[in-house]
Order: sequence, then C-alpha cells, then structure tokens
Amino acid sequence: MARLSMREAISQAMWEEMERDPNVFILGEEVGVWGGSYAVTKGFYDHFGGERVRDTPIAESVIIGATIGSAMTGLRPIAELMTINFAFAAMDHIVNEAAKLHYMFGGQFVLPMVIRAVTGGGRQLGATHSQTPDVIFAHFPGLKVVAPGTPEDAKGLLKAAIRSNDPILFLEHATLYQMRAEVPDGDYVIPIGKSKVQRAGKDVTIVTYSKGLEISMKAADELEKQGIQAEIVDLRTLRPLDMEPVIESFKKTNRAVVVEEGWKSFGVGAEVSARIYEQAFDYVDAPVRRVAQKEVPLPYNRTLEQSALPQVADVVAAVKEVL
Amino acid sequence: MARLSMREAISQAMWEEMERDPNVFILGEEVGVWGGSYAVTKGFYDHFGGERVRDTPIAESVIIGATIGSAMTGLRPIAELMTINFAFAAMDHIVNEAAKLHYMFGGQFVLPMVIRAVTGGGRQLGATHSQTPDVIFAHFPGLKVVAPGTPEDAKGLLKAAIRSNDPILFLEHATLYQMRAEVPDGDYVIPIGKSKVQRAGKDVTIVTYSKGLEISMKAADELEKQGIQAEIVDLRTLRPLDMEPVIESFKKTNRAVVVEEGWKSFGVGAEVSARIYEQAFDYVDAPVRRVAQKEVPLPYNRTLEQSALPQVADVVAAVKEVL
Amino acid sequence: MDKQKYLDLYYQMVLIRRMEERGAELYQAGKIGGFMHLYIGQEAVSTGLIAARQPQDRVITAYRDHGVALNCGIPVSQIMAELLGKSTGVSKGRGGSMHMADVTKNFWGGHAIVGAHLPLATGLALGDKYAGRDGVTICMFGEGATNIGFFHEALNLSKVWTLPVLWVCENNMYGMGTAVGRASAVSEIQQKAEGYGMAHERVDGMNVLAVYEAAHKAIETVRSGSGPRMLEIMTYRFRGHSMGDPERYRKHEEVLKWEEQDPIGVFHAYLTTNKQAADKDLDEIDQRALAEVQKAVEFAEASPEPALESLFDDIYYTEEV
Amino acid sequence: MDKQKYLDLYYQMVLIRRMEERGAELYQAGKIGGFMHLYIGQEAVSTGLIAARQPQDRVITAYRDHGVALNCGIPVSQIMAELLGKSTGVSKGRGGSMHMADVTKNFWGGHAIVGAHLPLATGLALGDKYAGRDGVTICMFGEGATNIGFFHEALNLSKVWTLPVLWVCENNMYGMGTAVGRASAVSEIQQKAEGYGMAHERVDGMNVLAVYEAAHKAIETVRSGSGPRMLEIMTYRFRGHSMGDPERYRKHEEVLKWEEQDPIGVFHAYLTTNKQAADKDLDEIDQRALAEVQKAVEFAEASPEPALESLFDDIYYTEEV
Ligand SMILES: Cc1ncc(C[n+]2csc(CCOP(=O)(O)OP(=O)(O)O)c2C)c(N)n1
Ligand SMILES: Cc1ncc(C[n+]2csc(CCOP(=O)(O)OP(=O)(O)O)c2C)c(N)n1
Ligand SMILES: [Mg+2]
Ligand SMILES: [Mg+2]
Repeated sequence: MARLSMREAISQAMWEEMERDPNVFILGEEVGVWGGSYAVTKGFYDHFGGERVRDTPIAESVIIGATIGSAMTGLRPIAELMTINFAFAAMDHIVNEAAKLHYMFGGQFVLPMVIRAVTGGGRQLGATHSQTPDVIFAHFPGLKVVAPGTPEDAKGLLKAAIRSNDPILFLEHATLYQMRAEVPDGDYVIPIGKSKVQRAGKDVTIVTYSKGLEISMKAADELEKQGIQAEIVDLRTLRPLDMEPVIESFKKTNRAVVVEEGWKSFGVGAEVSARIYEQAFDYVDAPVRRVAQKEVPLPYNRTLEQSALPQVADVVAAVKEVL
Repeated sequence: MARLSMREAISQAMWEEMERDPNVFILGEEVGVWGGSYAVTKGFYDHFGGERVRDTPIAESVIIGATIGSAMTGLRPIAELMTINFAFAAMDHIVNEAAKLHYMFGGQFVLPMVIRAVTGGGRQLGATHSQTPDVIFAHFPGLKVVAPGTPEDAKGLLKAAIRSNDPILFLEHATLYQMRAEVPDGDYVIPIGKSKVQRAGKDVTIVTYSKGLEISMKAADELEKQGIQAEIVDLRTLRPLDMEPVIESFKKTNRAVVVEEGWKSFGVGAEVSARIYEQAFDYVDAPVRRVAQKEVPLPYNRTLEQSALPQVADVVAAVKEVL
Repeated sequence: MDKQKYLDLYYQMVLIRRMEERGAELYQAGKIGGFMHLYIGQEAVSTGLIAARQPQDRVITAYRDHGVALNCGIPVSQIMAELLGKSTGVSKGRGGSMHMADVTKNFWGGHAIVGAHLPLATGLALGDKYAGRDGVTICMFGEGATNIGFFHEALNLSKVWTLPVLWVCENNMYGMGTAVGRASAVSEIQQKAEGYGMAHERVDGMNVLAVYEAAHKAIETVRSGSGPRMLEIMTYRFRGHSMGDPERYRKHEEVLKWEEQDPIGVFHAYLTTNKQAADKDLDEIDQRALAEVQKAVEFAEASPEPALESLFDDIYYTEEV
Repeated sequence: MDKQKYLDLYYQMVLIRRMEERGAELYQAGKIGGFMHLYIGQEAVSTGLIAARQPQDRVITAYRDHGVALNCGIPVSQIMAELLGKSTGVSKGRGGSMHMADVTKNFWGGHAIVGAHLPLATGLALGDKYAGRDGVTICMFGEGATNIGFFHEALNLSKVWTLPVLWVCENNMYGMGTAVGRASAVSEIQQKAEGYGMAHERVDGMNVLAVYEAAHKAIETVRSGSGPRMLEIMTYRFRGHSMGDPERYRKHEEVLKWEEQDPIGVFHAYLTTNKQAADKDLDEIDQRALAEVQKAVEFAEASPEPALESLFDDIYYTEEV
C-alpha cells in the first residue's frame, strides 16, 4: 500500500502494464516529450522510448483510428484524448468503429484498446472545454465506459481495462487527479462492471460515480453530523451498468439520490432512477432525486460556473427531500 | 388539406419556406443533382438552382461548419445529413459549436439553422448505418432536437424550425417517409417544444415519438380490440422536453409505457420515466415500463435485426404488464 | 508473368462479374437487403492490386467490397451467404454487403462509413511496423472519400510515422452522383499526395496488367521501408452507385463509352492477341466462373439463418451483464 | 503608408504586449482562470494582417486571440474584463481568454477546438458570397491545426465553391510541445495548399510591414473573386503554449535566438533607422500603451460580476422550457 494521488495511481497502472506486456503502448497528443498535458505520462517517454510512447499530430480521428487498427493486429494501445471534449472530433471512430467492429464481423477479431480521456468541468475553461458528457458514450453497446472515483479504483480498473480484449473508454475527472488515498501495490486488478459500496449507511442510498463520489462523500459527512447515515454506491462503470449493489442498498434504505456532474436531462441519473423503479418498485418510499449540472453550456466566470455545477449542499438538500 | 406522405410533407415545408425567404438554402451530399438520397429534395435543384441547393463533398464536418458559419451571417441554412450515423463525423460541430456559440459569446449572434438527418434502423443496413441515437443529441443544452412522427407534424415543425433562430436537429425516420396522412396546406406552423396527445384513452399512457408513434398506434389498435384504451402522447421534440401532456395523461391513467426505437440504456425512456416519478409520484400505480431496442449493434440479417427492434407486440405486452 | 497467372487474373475478374450479376438478380428478387454496391467495371483494380500482394499484406477497403473480398481468397459461397444474411456468410450474416471481412485471409473489411477505414489502416500498418513484420497494408478507397477529414489525418500520420501503407484511390469519377470536379479542389486525386510529400502515380485501372505492375512496384517499395505511397487508379463503374440509383447525374453515352474499355474485354483481347490464351480457354473459364457462382448460390440458399439466440454473441469478448 | 499608420502599427503591437504581460501577472495572482495563451512574439502577425482588412472583412481565429481581438478594434478594457470574467467583458464573462468575439467589429471569435473554426470560416465566406457582398473572411490558425481533418475539409470546400477566404497559418513552429516536423508530413505548411490547387505564399511574421504587404495583396486578390488563398506566416511564441507550460520541448537558447527578432524591436529599429519616428515618439507610445492597459485593468477590476440569474440567458434565442 502506498498513498498515491489519482494521477500517480493511473500512471502506475500504465507503467506496470507496459513493463509487463511489450504490446502495450501509448499514443496521443503530448503524451511523450511533454509528459502528458495532465502530466500522467511524465517520465514514460524517457523510459519506454518514442516507439511505445507516441506523440501524435492534433488529429483525434486518426488517433482513435490508429488505436483501433493496431488493436486489430493484436497490440494493446492506450490512447490518450487530452480531454473528452475532443472525443467529438473522433466520435465516428469511437461509436461507429470501436464499438461495432467486433460484433459486426462476427467476432473475428478483438479490440484490446483503451481510450483514456480527461472529463469534467469546474476549471473555468468555458463551454467547449468543460463538458462531462460521459453518459452519451455509455449509450452505445459494444463500448465499455469506466469512470473511477478513487485512486485505488483508478489503478485497479485501468489495469483491468488494459488487459481486457474489449474497447474501453476510461474517464478521468480533471479535478480528481490530486485526490490522495491508499492504493495497493503491484498487480492489483479490479473486474470491470462492478459497482461498489464506498460508504455504508442505512438511511438513504446515494448512487454516483467519478467526481460525484467526492461530492457525495462530503455530503455524507455533512449528513452524518445531522444524524443521517447515507450509503454511497459508486457505479465505477457506466456500461455495463451494475445495478445489483444499488438495488440491494435501496431495498434497505428505500430512498435514493443520484449524483452526477453532467447535465441532468438524459443523464446517468435518469437511467439509474428508471432502473430502481423497475427493479425495486415495491421498496420505493419517496421519489428518487437527481442532482446534476444545470442545463447550460458552462460559462467561464467562476461564480456562474460553480452555480451550474452540482455542489455538496445540493446533495444534502436532495437527501433531505427524500427522507 | 391534402393527403401527403411524410416525404412530401417535409419537401413541401422546405419548398414553401424557400419561396418565402431567399435566405433559406439547402446544402448537403446529393441534395442537388441527385435530388436527395431519400428523394426529399427532388426537383429543388432545377427550380431553385445550384446556389440555393448546394451539393457538397463528402465532408460532414465542413457541411455543418459551413451551416453554422453561414447562419452566423444571417442566412438560414438547412443542412441535410444523409443519415444520422454520419453525424458522428460532424459531432464536434453539432455539439461543441452549434450548441454553444450563441451562449458562449453572450448572445451576440443567433444561429438560425436546421440540420435534417435521416434516423433509424430496420432496413438491413448493418451496425454502422442503422442507429437511432437521437437521445445523445438531446443531452446538449443549446441544441433543439425535433423528431416528428406524422406528416402533419413534420410539415408544421419543419417550418417552425426553419423560421427559428436556434440551431435545430430535425430527425426523420427512414421507414416513415412513406407514411401518408392529411396535411394542412400552406402556412402551417407548429410551435417547437410541445408534446401532443395523438390518441385519447383512459387506461394507460404510452409516451413515444418518431417511429415509436407508428408502433404505438398499432399497439393501441390491438389493445382496443381487447378493451384497453391507450392514450398516446407524442413528445415530438426531445429537447426541450415537454412533460406537461405526459403528466396530465398519467394523472388520469396512473400507468405508463415509454416506447422508442433506440437502445434502452440511457435512452429517452429513462428520462421520461424519471420525470414521471419526479412529477407525479403520488399517481403511480405500477412501474413505468420501457420498450426499446435490444442492446446490440444492429445486425444485417433481417430476422435478427427485427428481433432486436421494438415491435408492436412488445408494446402490447408492456402495457399488459403495467395494467 | 506466366500463362497460368494470366488466366488466374482473367478468372478472378470474370468470377467477380458473374458473382455480382447474380447478386443483382437476387437483390431484385428481394433475397438481399440493405445497400449493395456493385464493382462491375472496376474488377481490374482489385484483381491486379491484390495479385501483387504477399500473404502478409493486409487489405482494407470501403463498402464496395465483394470483388476485393473475392480477390483476397474468400470463396464466392461465403460472400453469397453473407449477402443472403446466412450464418455461413463470411461475417456470419451480420455485416451484409458492405461489411465483409476475413482476417485469416488478411482481409480486414469492408467499411461503410466513407473514409473511416483510412485511420484504421494506419493502425494496421503500425501493428506490423511495431512488431517488426514486413507486411504492407493496402488501403483502398474511392475518390469521393478523399474530401473527408479522415483521409487527411490518415495520410499525414502515415507519412510522419513512415508507416508501411499503400494508399489506393479508386477514382471511378463519381462519389454517388457527384462528379469528381464538383467535390474535389483538384481533379487529379494524386495531386493531394503533394500535400503530404508523398510519392504518387496514376494508373490505368481498366488494364489489369498495368494495375498489377504498378501495384507490385509500389508494394515492394513500401515494403523496403521508404514509407507510404499513393496510387490513383482510374476506373469507372458501369452500374449505379448502389442498387436503385436513378443515375440522373450522367449520360448513358458516357457509360457506353467506358464500356468499350471493359477491363474483362480489354484483357480478353490482350490474351488472345498475344496468344497467351485461346478463345476456348477463356470460354471455359467463363463456364467455370458461372458454375462456381451457381454452386455458391445454392450453398447460400441452403444455408441456415443465424440462430436467434446468437443476437447477443460477440458484443464483447468478455461477456459481463 | 504614411507616418501615422506606421505609428498605429507600432502602438498596436506594443499595446498587445503590455496587455498580455499584465494579463500574465493577473493570471499568476489568481484573478484569471482557465487556460490562457499569450500572443507575445506573434504580435506582428495579426497587427499587419488586420491592418490590411476592410471593415467588411470578417476575422476568425483560434484561442490565442487577445491580440487579434485588440487589432479588430475591441478595447483593452473589454478584453481585460473578459479575462477577469466580468459582465463588461466582450463575451460578458462567459467566454474567457479563449472565447472572445465582437461581431459588431466583424470579429467572429476566438475558438478553442483546434481547427474547428475553419469550417465555420467557409460558412462566413459563403454568407458574403451568397448575399453578393464583397467581404473577405480572414481565418487564422496555428500550424498544428493543419493536421486535423477540419482543415482539409474546409480548404477543399473553399476551393470547390470559390469562396472569398484568406487562410492564414501562423506557423510558430510548435503545437503545444510538438515541433512542426514531428506532427506534419511537410515542414512547409504552405505546401499543403498544393493539395487544393490553391495559391500560397510564405511570409516573415516578425516583420509587421512584410505581413501587411502580403496580407493586403492577398486580401484584395481574394476580394477580386479569384477564390481562396493561403498565407503561411512564420513566427514564434516567446512564452509557453499556455500559462504553466513546463517547456521541456525546446531549448532556452532557441527562444533567445528568436527574441533577437522581436517584432516590436525589429519595427522600432526600422522606424528610427528610416527616420519615420524618433525614439521619443516611440517612448511616448509605450507610455500611452501602459496607461491604456492600466486604465483597462482598473475598469475590469471595478466591473461587476455577471448576475447569477444571467446563467440561463441566451441558451436559446427563443426561450422555451
Ligand atoms: C461519412 C459518410 N458520409 C456519407 C456516406 C454516404 N455515402 C456512401 S458511399 C458515398 C459515395 C462515396 O464515393 P467514393 O468514395 O468515390 O466511392 P465509390 O462509391 O465511387 O466507390 C456516400 C456519400 C457515408 N457512407 N459515410
Ligand atoms: C481538437 C482539439 N484537440 C486538442 C486540443 C488541445 N490543444 C489546444 S491548443 C493545441 C496546440 C495547437 O497548436 P497550433 O495549432 O500550432 O497553435 P498554437 O498554439 O501554436 O498557436 C492543442 C493540442 C484542442 N483544443 N482541440
Ligand atoms: Mg467514386
Ligand atoms: Mg503552433
């Protein structure tokens, strides 16, 4: 065990997998000489060299296209998209190629590839650079979407993603890179597609993931002081979506709040909410509440931006509404 | 009134708006000489000429980019995307530019533009060409998403879209082009953002849109024979989403089924379901059911494809479950 | 080239032609669905090109892929079965006309999003380069595809990374109904290679030997490590873009004029004039091709539909949920 | 060019420099957030270029936009206010450093998705052409942006439709940390124009007069209806890509070497050597610029934040829901 930041945990996962398997390599903008625009691949270029840590032109379609193509030949590429906002410039390759080829050609070849992308708002980058559109990628069967909320999960899930034969979008929230926590050393792998209870409680179930976990944890501290014990279920993976721990918790608490950073409409909370009712209708004591981003393109001004993003107080308030 | 196919209704709406306003023009692949790959712009090139009916290279990003840019100068472009599957090649321009510029620059200019796109599966086109990913576009504030289910609505809503100063994605389901019905003549405009009760009933509320409407109507006929009266609310516009008629109907029936052609997870049904519980919790007598596409990339084989798409029988069965 | 190789080339071209003619009939009869794009008129392109590849060379193309699939060694029966959506189809009936692949034959598909497979080709080539293998990736696409961003990003990257790719543009003069000059800033597609400092050449695509020669030289040059190159192969499709094309965009005379250069006719004349084959040898090949197609159709028709339960197979390699 | 115009050019360049130096301080002090990309070193490019436009000519650029905004006539105060996120900012505090626009000045933004504004530029130009106006759209972008598909699609369309666009590549040698040769197949960006059969020229971007002359000629040629052209303007950024760039990708000596060609210094020397201005005229301009910036900062600091309720304004023109 070592106390690592989320950034270090992700970095370590990649480093170890690259040491372990020569077919694993990295490509993306500024992943090499620069060391990654979020410094996640710092030191990789010097250690692994330019063949395995490949700086690319600014050309997202071919970054993902080359990722898919090289995976088709048996390599295990890890592509870094500087931010998820630039994934739209590679959208066709993500949803029409990566998500489809294995199925469409009858399972002839696999696509052992990971696309890492920085997601999230809150850093005053303006509307084009501040999105948390995680949910839209989760809509496509054939793709898996992983979005950890702790350093430990980041390491374990990224290792699993790199070893998986499926195309995986791995979302790292920019404002979580500094989060520190204990992370198991070495070969630590967490199966993809399992939600996890990150905090036990009995009064209400908070369902969340990624940045939402941090907010929810703080809200739970706040609630604790007021005598309310929130159980927090972290989805960790949006597709496949593991509802089991959610439903289990909900059957105990009979109340739920879903917390996510993205926009509310057609968001993750809608799906989770719909499934709770479908799978635990008889246990519902109050309407499921959703805490999410207000439906505006995020503005640059800090106060405005923060007012649009979900806050700890919003979660606390939502919990009180369902109690 | 005239009996028109959906194709004719759409065609007529554009024709009339082009006659009315010289700033309205069309651009897209094969919209000119060919007459539109779905024959919607047949005759336009000869009548309006190549300046106003512009064939483009196969280059979706610049098709939408030029649409946005010309709208910024005050023109009212109508872009045709041959199918929504190719929208992914223009995704950045749709969600990062069209949906954001008006807000991000403080409302300095408007974007009076329409993107028409053919959506839907069911024609054995294989996984890359058969998607109904309507919901993911509806996730982005700044964009409006319209998806009519009848010829009348297609005409009235398209006219409204062309006259609107907002960027609008207008989705036409390929297998509805042949649908025929009465359509008002001339200047017939339907405000965007209003759901509509397309069939009155008292036992159950079916919420749907686009292709789902056709399926739901047939299901309602079926149910009628069995003495069940379904009320059908057609969303018509996914963003903004007008829940009022849905809630009103639901408060009467206390039961709902949401029908859509796209994949179930993170689909339209999730949002509608979540909102029904949020807005009419005390009226819920049974869990809301969702009828949607099975979560696979659509296969070519007809039997397999049809087995993955939502069918009339699925709607009938879902209604019976909620009764 | 020896006589047998000549006859093989001829056979391949005739087999594609007969296969597609039969495919068109089956389409009209409603046995084939979706979009189907015939290769008739363009047979010399993939036939000459793929005859010049080594087994380790990967091939990837667009949706106009029946001929390419066949040249890569996929039996007509599996192509027909795919067209009919049968479980014995090369893509198990899931891909259809536009999405055929057989990676055991180093044929990587059949891709229906225009230009989207060019970025994939850079990855295929990178795979070989990374592993130190000497395979060349042969990537085919239409001239219409050279206007989309994917083309640009892929050509640029291939040059920057010195990837072993041969870019092959099949210039059949139209992208659907749009003549090349109405969609492309330059009417010689090869000129686009200048923007990437890439070697390029224009080739007569109605002459299978010319294609073979140019392809052979180009593939081996790429194999030598000198980086990507581009061939622009001039050809013409005798049929509509896909089944049901009203063909309002070109005059029938234009088609007739090109048919005078029918690659099969041209090669037939060459072989007989140069005494490489007698008329009856070629007639016999025609018969063989017809028989092969007939057998394939029977096989396809007799083949079972995919099982309904197979719908959920292979969405993921690892099945969770 | 008369003396006053020379002095104006000088003033503009100095004003940009002083504004950005002050911006950098405010950023360090935490008063500016987000990403901020300085134009220091590149001032001659937009100054010379925009001095050559007519009022009807539209300008559109990338996120490195402060200098461009200022040259288009936006007061420093509104730029500063935008950087500080105030309601008096040119984009009402919503856009920030990367997203400034003032369409009344025919400045169409500041766009932060690399290359995505090039397709928009084709639309701006189409708007003028469609309406029969004689405006030219001037579209600026970095050399790094020429590798993305958007560039390709936009240049091709502009040529096919003979649109009145001047494509201006500011080649500052790096896209973030990637030297041009590591990302682009051709090191002379202008060569890419060959792929579109488009006229092109390389210009010394450290010399404001050279930029002005080339731009003037190019803009008027485009205005005459001859279609799009491309300028590649050679320049260099003296600062990091954005605030907080570790600059591991280049040697400090390289920066120092380029600083010898500081466009302000070069022009200062030109003006005094050619007796177009005395040292003290230029000193006075420096003072004026400093004062202008000081006033702007005071204005910006004193300006109000946008009202909280304004969050929901202008999502749509027509507000439903
Ligand atoms: C991104 C995208 N846009 C549009 C289409 C529709 N489409 C299919 S084929 C085609 C024409 C392609 O022309 P070309 O590349 O010349 O190939 P050819 O059909 O002539 O072989 C078009 C526009 C598509 N499949 N993908
Ligand atoms: C599509 C996209 N990919 C990546 C980025 C991140 N990014 C911002 S600026 C930049 C470098 C651009 O270089 P260049 O075009 O040369 O302009 P310069 O910064 O040198 O002015 C990158 C990679 C982005 N904003 N958009
Ligand atoms: Mg073609
Ligand atoms: Mg640069």
